Parts: sequence; structure tokens; C-alpha cells
Amino acid sequence: MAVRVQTDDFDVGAETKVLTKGRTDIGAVVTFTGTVRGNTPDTPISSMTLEHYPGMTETELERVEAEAAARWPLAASLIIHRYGTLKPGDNIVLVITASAHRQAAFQAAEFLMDYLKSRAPFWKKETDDEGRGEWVDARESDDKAAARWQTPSKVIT
Amino acid sequence: MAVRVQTDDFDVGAETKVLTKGRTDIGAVVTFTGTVRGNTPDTPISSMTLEHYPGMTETELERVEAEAAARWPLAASLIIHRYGTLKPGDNIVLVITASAHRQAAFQAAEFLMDYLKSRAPFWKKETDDEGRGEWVDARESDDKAAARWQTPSKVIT
Amino acid sequence: MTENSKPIKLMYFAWVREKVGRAEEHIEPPEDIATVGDLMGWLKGRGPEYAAAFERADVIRAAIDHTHARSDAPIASAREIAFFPPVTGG
Amino acid sequence: MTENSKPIKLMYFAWVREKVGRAEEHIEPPEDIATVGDLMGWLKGRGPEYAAAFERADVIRAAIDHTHARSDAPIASAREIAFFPPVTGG
Repeated sequence: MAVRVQTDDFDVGAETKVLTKGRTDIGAVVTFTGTVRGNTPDTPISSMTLEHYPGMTETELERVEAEAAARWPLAASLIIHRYGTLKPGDNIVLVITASAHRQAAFQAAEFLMDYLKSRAPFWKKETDDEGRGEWVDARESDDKAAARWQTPSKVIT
Repeated sequence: MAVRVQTDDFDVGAETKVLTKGRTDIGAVVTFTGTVRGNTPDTPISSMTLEHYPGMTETELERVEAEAAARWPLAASLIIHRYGTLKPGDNIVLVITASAHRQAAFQAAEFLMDYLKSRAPFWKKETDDEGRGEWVDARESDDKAAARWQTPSKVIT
Repeated sequence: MTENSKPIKLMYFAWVREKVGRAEEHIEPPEDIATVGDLMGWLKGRGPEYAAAFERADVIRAAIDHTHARSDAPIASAREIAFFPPVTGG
Repeated sequence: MTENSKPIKLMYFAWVREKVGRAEEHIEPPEDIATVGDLMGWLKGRGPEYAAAFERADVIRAAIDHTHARSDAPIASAREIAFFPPVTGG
């Protein structure tokens, strides 16, 4: 169980090794890596800048991770999210889940991604190849993806 | 799109790098690693031997991979399955799926695992700490997991 | 100054920050500003940059002391309130 | 020898292999053995090791020339037929 918010890149292989080293109770490890798309005819993006809300980001990611651990029998988990300016092909986010069985690992990883996409305070600004910056709009499909887990979100009302 | 059946170990980080190197059309990479559990009170397994059907194994894995590529817009995929004698903690199987969007990558990886578990001709024999070997029984839950994709399997009737 | 009118730290992110023209500030809203929604309405009246930032108030999200908060959430005990567009991380 | 009775390569895996006591063999079944199911029935009569291996014939799976085949699949054109327990890889 760990959460890291950083500008540095991460190494999915190294992080997986650290998480599973010496463990024989793990049967399944799922990793999700989100990367910057761009520089293609469809998406002429030359860079992406991620802004976040220090303090709240860590709180929300820890909450999301604790929620996953409460719902599935996880042996280990990790969330790393980068911020700052990234280029096409660069890593953005890493989620790793480890469990005795594959269904728990898969579901927890999907949940973590859906949930952090709808709750973690990050905002992406894309800069195109002519230097024009534009904030990325939230996708309704991401809210729907989070809603399918039907969990009461922590919200002040 | 590649399939490998081997006794050697694999490195999830290195394989991911090879698959995604220089690509800026990929937004999501999912990896699944299956490992040998054992040497715990619940599962006093000291080793596991995987037998397979050379020739048919490759054919089935390629078929499974092609089926996934037909169902989801995958930018890249990889299946590695080991055979031979393995110890608790050792890697057994690696599946990597890469796509522009995370849902496709997640679903394709789950599909590949469910499908290869019900079709790829591998058989596990567990050896306990007293040297007794026993063939692992197929789990009904694995057939159910494969059935949820509701795809007509390639079967001679 | 009554207890209700102690200064609150406001933080702005993404295009809300760009439109307001600052990342944070301390404010002392009037006592009748009871909720997040009230506060957005009050901020709108503070100048054209605020009016522009909070024009689409329905899409702006808020957090009170690092926790997501709805428009009807009370702000009486808040130390820090943040306003931002829907999140787009991951 | 008629065309139907050309030798077929049989392969056995996992506990089917262990019970039969060999990994592969070539056989020439009689002409009235038309399906995978027929073949399992015929093999059962070849000796106690085959009887033990195919005792639970309903759980044994088969493949014809590297493709999964049901019990009612015809074997007329088969070059290689494999018998094995339900797979447990992954």
C-alpha cells in the first residue's frame, strides 16, 4: 500500500519487483501504465502539463487505495502519478495490484484507475505543435466508468 | 502481436519497453503476471511443473491473441507462457496489452487470461513439501470466466 | 470580526486559476455566505476576472480542506476551499 | 489397409499420459471407429492401463491436429489426436 506523486519517471519492472520480492502468497500481478499520446495526425500534441493540488492529491489517492483494499483481498498495491510537463510517449500514471487470484487483481486495478480519474485532483493541459495550450475536458465516459462501482464517494454535503 | 512458449523467465519491465518503445499512439498498457503460489500454510507447495502440448500451445495462444485483436483496438500485445519446473514466487505467464484507451487494454488482458486458461494446453502438477506430486484440477470458475465473453470457441464437432 | 468571518484560504486550479489570475488568496466573506454555492456567487461579484472564472459555476468543482464538496456544503468550519474544473488525471 | 485405417498418431498428456504409461503411439483403429468418443471407447479395451486412463472419459478432453475437438468429432481425416485432462495453465 503506497502512493507517490512525483515529477520523476517510474519503472514498471522495478516497481513490480519491489512489490513482489520474496512473496509466495501472490498469484497475480496487474499493472496499468497510462502514457501521453500525441504527435499523431489525430492528436498533434507536442507536450502535456499536469497540474495537481498538493496535499489533496495524496489524500485522495490514499483514500482510493484504501477503498480498493477494503473491497478486494489485495496482497500489495501501488499508485504513482506524475505531474509537470511530459512529452508524447512519457509515462503519466502507474497502478499495480497484487492478489492471490487474478480477478481481484484485475478488478482492483480497473477500480483504482476509474476512481482516481474521477477524484484525484489532476488537470491536463495539452500544448499543440504550434504552442497553443488547451485544458483537456473531462470525459463523461470517465464518470460513468467510476459510477459502475456504485460506491458512495467521500463528498462533503 | 507475439506469442512465446519458453522455459526461461521473463522480465515484465523489459518486455513492456520493447512493446511500447517509440510509440506515441499508445495511451494505456496493461500487464498481467501470473506467479506460483506456495510454501504457505494454505498451500504447502515446494514446486510446480508445467507440461504443455508443443505445437498446439502456440496455435491456441496465437488464436487467442488474434481473437483479442479482432475484438479490441489493440496497438500491441504479447503472451509469454513458461513450462517446466518452477518454484513458489516464480513467474508463469505474462500478458501485455496496449491500446489508445484503458478500457480496451484492461478488457483485452482479462479476455486473454480467461481464454488462455480455458484453452491453452498446459497442465500443472504441484509437488508438496514431502515430494508428493498431484495434478491441479481445473477450476469451474475458470470456465465461467471464459464463458462470460460469449465467443464461439474454435472446436471441431 | 465574528467567529464565522475568520479568513478562509482559497485555492484555484487549472483554467479557474488562469481566469482568476491567481493561484490562492485569503478572503473574509460576509456572514450570510453559508455554502460553497453562496461563496461562488459572492466571488462572481468581485470583478470581471472572477465573473469570467465562475461564469460556468455549474461545471466548477470544489473541495473543503482537501475533500470534495458539493455546492450545498457548509463553509462555516472551512480553513481552505479550492475551486477547479472536473479532474482529468490518470 | 483401406484409406480409413491409416495409422493415427495419439498423444497423451498429464495424468492421461501417466495412466496410459506412454506419451505417444501410433494406432490403426477399426473402420467402425468414427468419432473421438468411439476412439476413447475402443482404447479402453486395449488393456488395464487404458481402462484406468479413460475410466472418467467424460472429463477427458481431445484435440484433432492441434484443435480442440468434441466427443462427436469425426476422426476420418485426423493425423494426430491428443487426449488430456481439462487444461490448467495461466
